[in-house]
Amino acid sequence: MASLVAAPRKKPDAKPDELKTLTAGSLTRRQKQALDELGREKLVEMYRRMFLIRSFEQRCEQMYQQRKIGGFLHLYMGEEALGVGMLSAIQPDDYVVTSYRDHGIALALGLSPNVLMAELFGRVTGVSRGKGGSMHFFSKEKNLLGGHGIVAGQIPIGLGAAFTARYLESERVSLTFLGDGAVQQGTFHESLNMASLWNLPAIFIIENNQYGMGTAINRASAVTDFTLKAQGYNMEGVTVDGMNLLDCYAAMADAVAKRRKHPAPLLIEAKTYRYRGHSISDPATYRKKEEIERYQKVDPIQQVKSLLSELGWLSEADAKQLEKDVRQEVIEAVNFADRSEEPPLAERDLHVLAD
Amino acid sequence: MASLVAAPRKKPDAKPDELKTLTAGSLTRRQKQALDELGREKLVEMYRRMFLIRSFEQRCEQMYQQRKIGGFLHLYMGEEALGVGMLSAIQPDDYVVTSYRDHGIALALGLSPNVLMAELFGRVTGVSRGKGGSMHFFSKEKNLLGGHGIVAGQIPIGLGAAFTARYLESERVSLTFLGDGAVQQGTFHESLNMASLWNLPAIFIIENNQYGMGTAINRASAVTDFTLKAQGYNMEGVTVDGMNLLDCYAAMADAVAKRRKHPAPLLIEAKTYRYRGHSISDPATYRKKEEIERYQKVDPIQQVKSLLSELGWLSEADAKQLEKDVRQEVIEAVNFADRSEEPPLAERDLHVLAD
Amino acid sequence: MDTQTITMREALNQAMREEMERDERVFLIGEEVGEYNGAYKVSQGLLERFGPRRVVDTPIAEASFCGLGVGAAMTGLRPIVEFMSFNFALVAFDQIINNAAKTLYMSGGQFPIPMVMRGPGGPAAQVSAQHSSVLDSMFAYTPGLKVVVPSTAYDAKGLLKSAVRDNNPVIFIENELLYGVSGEVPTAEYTLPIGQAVVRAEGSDVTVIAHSRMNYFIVQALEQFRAEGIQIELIDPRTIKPLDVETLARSVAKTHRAVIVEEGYRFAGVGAQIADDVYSRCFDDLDAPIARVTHTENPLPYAKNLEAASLPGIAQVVEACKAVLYRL
Amino acid sequence: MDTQTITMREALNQAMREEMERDERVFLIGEEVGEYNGAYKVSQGLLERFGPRRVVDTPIAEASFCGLGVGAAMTGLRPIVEFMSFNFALVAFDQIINNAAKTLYMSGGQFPIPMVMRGPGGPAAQVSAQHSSVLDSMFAYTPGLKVVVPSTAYDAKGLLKSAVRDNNPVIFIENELLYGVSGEVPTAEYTLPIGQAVVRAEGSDVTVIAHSRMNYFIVQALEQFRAEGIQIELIDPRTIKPLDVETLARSVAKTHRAVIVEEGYRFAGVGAQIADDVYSRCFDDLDAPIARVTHTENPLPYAKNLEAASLPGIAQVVEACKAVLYRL
Ligand SMILES: Cc1ncc(C[n+]2csc(CCOP(=O)(O)OP(=O)(O)O)c2C)c(N)n1
Ligand SMILES: Cc1ncc(C[n+]2csc(CCOP(=O)(O)OP(=O)(O)O)c2C)c(N)n1
Ligand SMILES: [Mg+2]
Ligand SMILES: [Mg+2]
Repeated sequence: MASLVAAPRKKPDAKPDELKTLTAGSLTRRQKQALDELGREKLVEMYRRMFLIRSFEQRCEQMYQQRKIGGFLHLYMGEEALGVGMLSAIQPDDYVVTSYRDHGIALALGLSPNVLMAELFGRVTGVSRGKGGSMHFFSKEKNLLGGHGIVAGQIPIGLGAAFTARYLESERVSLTFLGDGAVQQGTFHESLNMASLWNLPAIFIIENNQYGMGTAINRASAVTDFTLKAQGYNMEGVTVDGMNLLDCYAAMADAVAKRRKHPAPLLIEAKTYRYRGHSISDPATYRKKEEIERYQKVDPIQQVKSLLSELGWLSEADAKQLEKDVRQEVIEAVNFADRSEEPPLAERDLHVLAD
Repeated sequence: MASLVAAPRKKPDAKPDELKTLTAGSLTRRQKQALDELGREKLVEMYRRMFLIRSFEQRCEQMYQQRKIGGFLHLYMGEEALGVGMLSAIQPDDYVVTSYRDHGIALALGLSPNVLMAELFGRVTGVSRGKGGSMHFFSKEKNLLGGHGIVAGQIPIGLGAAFTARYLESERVSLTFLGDGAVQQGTFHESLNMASLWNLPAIFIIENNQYGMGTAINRASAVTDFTLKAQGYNMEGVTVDGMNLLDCYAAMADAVAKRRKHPAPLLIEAKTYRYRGHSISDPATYRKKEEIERYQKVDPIQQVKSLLSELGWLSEADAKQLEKDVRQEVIEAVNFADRSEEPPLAERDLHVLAD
Repeated sequence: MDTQTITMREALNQAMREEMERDERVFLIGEEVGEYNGAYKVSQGLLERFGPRRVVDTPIAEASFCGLGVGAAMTGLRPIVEFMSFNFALVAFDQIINNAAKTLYMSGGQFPIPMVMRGPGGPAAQVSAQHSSVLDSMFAYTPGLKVVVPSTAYDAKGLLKSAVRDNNPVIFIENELLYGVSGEVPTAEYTLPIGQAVVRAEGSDVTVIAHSRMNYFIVQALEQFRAEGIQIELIDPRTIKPLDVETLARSVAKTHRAVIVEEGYRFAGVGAQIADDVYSRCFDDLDAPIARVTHTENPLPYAKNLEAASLPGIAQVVEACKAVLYRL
Repeated sequence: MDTQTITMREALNQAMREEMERDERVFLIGEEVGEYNGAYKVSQGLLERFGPRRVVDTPIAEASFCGLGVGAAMTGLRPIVEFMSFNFALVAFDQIINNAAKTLYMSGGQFPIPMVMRGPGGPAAQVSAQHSSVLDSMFAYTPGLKVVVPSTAYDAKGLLKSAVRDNNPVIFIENELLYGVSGEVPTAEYTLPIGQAVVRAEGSDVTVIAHSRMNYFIVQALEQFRAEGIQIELIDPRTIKPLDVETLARSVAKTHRAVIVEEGYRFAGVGAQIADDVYSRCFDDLDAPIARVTHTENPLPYAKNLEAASLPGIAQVVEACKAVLYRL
């Protein structure tokens, strides 16, 4: 009989959409405007954060091999533009929640690599006191509501944060990051409906890296363009190039600008790619070498680097220095984690219940 | 602050869509064709079943007052055209699953009022041996997979039946009836995606009676036209007048005709109305008298009755006789239930596990 | 002390009303809690008083509105999430167990979850298998949750107010069949500490431990025990977690015998833990093995006679008492 | 009898392969079971052998693909539903408890649910709170479900084959840390009856009852007990529900002492029920209260030292044995 493997009647884009890259010469109107909004200093800082994520995670891989990090380790590499671009467009008091793939989000929010590396080492100086680990970065200070391990389990939490924003008549917005695989889970549907029904300032960002573990989106979803779902919730939906820092920044800047005064939800699909396997234990044999190379050609970090130099905003020398500093910062983070204490055994019984 | 009550940006149809009724003179092409497909005998039988549902449930109300029936009692009255029309278009070996509002579905499938009334009385002769009650009519013989009490809990079961149909390379289809309120539940989203992803012969019928308990659809859903959700699953979606027997029949006839040979899912939204409260204990004060009257003007049973007489297919006299017979049949069902034994106490421990 | 005689329904309503008056951060969310005034009218009048911002009607989507509560609690609010009945909490189990119960711990203490999840639990009358789930043991099993199970109007009000002020996720399980039962309640404001059992009747022969409706129907039948010449000491834990083992042990040390009655199932039910605790604490005091009276091992059937035969009744409790007293 | 030495992973794989060969109605469905050959490679090669019709990769939607299994079982198939891990079964709880477990009963016996729900359960290594849930007591609490918890390759294969042939929903909980452990397995086909405990080591001092990984690590440490001069009788229930109380009671009648070890929590955990059963059956035999060794009362933390301090270890088991032997 006809097999049960995915056979969408409307075929998903057979030939992959060709990937664009940033060049000073061919910037869109909005991209130019983004440059003006950001200015040199901020763009360089954004570049630094992207580079920091990359260096931090490369070091994580080593540390995992050295058994300094245990458990699951899901790397963000390749998706740096998404986290940094979008989170550079929000305010410190906005809410953010994401999945277990949370390193990039945490660093993009400005958390210090020290407390994150310490968390990965399971030390009490970690951002979650060593109790959460890689999948569960939480920061009250940065309004990072986690780091969640159950696919799509974080979506209602983002909904709740948006509820609070509106309840308190604040102008805050809530950002919920989720994967393409999480879209198929029931809470996605339930939460988008409520966000729209109540006009909550909830922005749902699908980090569409095209795979849920080993499953390509067309084998998991009947539609490969997720914005098609938006109208089913009477919600606006936009697609953005998740490899492009300026586009990610602009999409979020525009989204929040509108929504602070006039709360309303939004569904953003950011097309991106993860360079590594699903987790460090996944060889990712389900992907072709060519596919990975296609994306590395438009590496989000390289794009920004070359744009910065084209613009004359960051010289070769300065770039070298910046990268050197970042690498040093990461080594410092490893040292910090190494020097830090394990949680005292008494911590085992702390925080089970609050006073 | 702006309240959190529903305020869809795209307002749900402010003035209710005017309700049409069947008249021999003004039948659509498809309605005429339906008449030909059905013929006099079958249409009269369908009328009989609709009338049977109505009479049966009116009697249920009495029996509930007399405490012969206990627990929850959700009546189908007003929705008879939907169940009878659609279930008259399928084959005996097709699968059907529905919610707790299952009396109409069971009778439309041809189950005898005797075993259903006996079930409501909690007798061992009941369709579920008195163990299920009003919400849990099951019939292996009719492929009725229940009668389910958890809103939207039956949707994955309908998906599973469609999976079997395809797995066995049969030409069966699976019909899943669900309410407008059930659409907001996660399993709706998950199941429609899988049905479409795998091209399963799963037909999902939203019995949109415009309320989930006391909540009008526009207070529960960000969209009031549920077919807007279909494209989000790469699925076909159709709306049908659930008060119109011929339309309900035609919609299902066309749906299954296509899908037996070429399995594919379908979302049908049938706009209907429940005459009574959510359950017998609900006074339904949230609905205006006028609203109920609007629908009673297009009563699904009256529509068919007058059509039949216009067509000269059922004389006043024959109609009277038919109705008399049906009422007698229902009285007989009550007597049957009364005469029947309670389940022996040993039944308590039976069917917990199968051998 | 001035008192009023009110139903448990009114007691719960007063508790929510007072706490919402007292703390702007408290809100009620759930199905039909607003315009419908609650499927069981527990939230009667709250929408009118507090408006749709603080009394929120939801779509049928328990997992997400329960998770919404977790997110709201993480960001400074104090949600009361109503499950129209706890049967429907099963679709929200992941949010309750993985998010509500574990977030404080996973975050290293950064995000407390001051949230009450409440609604009726347990069998009602002939509502059949899917609407009669008893889940208290599943919640009590889970670290990070408190589980409260009041059986009187007085306890319901005092404990619900404490639950709302508690900084932890509290599972507050009411009982539909007790909503209409009246009791004496102080007119003045009061709260009751979570985690304290109460002795409902003193006796020297056997300690009977029962919560929620099970305690209520035994209180109604105390005469029968006297008639049988059995002096029972009836204890209502009121809170399943934390469990007041002290009070239980003290009683068993006196009576040397215990009967545990619960509306839930036997296998790993709440009573299994109570028994384990009592055995450990009173091993040398016990003159007979502890007897448990529970829901029989079957989904609850619709038929009245089978339903009755499946649930604990006074006859079984008397039997159990006789058994531990070797009076059979 | 010819035997082969294979890992539990291979044993499970063989069981599914053989049952799928044997019965066309059996199919495997879950996340990554096909093209990826299973997140833990338990379904290695099954897609290749049986094709995408019978080895079905799903989206991440446990509630619905588990419910799909129920619907498929009601209509004549025999699904094996794989949860990538049982942690994710929490989003499918309603389908498991309200549909899989209750449908046969609610339908008056018309619709059996021959369905296996399997996958790894319990803590792995530093996967933190949300990925370390131990849910066996919740499933065992629910009438209509069977709960199987093998600890060896031999048991895993024999019991999984029986589970697939069983006409009831069977919760089959594997353990990630045991997948790679090898054991002797007959080369010839065999099945093992569900509901029979096994005595892993005979001894006269104390009966130690432990399942799944807890049993495994104690087997590895038998020497230590001897070194301590403690003759333990180690029993592996293998099945939590139905529970083989006979075998447990027989042993306790001999040793007069019992220690129950479980990876789950104490409150209303599986051990609470085992204790309740043993106390009821062996009240007069017991020379000491039963000791329980369990997961401590906290979500499982990531930090290695805290994780280790939260889970039962051999030291605590030895301690517990000494306690019941009054050798402390
Ligand atoms: C409910 C649930 N099911 C399964 C898993 C196992 N799992 C972890 S991540 C993952 C894939 C998620 O993919 P996606 O949502 O696209 O996020 P990505 O990892 O690509 O960032 C799966 C299946 C889980 N953690 N939770
Ligand atoms: C998961 C769940 N939540 C809540 C309920 C209580 N409940 C029973 S029916 C119902 C309304 C359902 O409305 P709809 O889906 O439109 O079906 P209708 O009753 O209108 O046919 C609710 C909230 C339930 N049974 N299950
Ligand atoms: Mg992905
Ligand atoms: Mg409805």
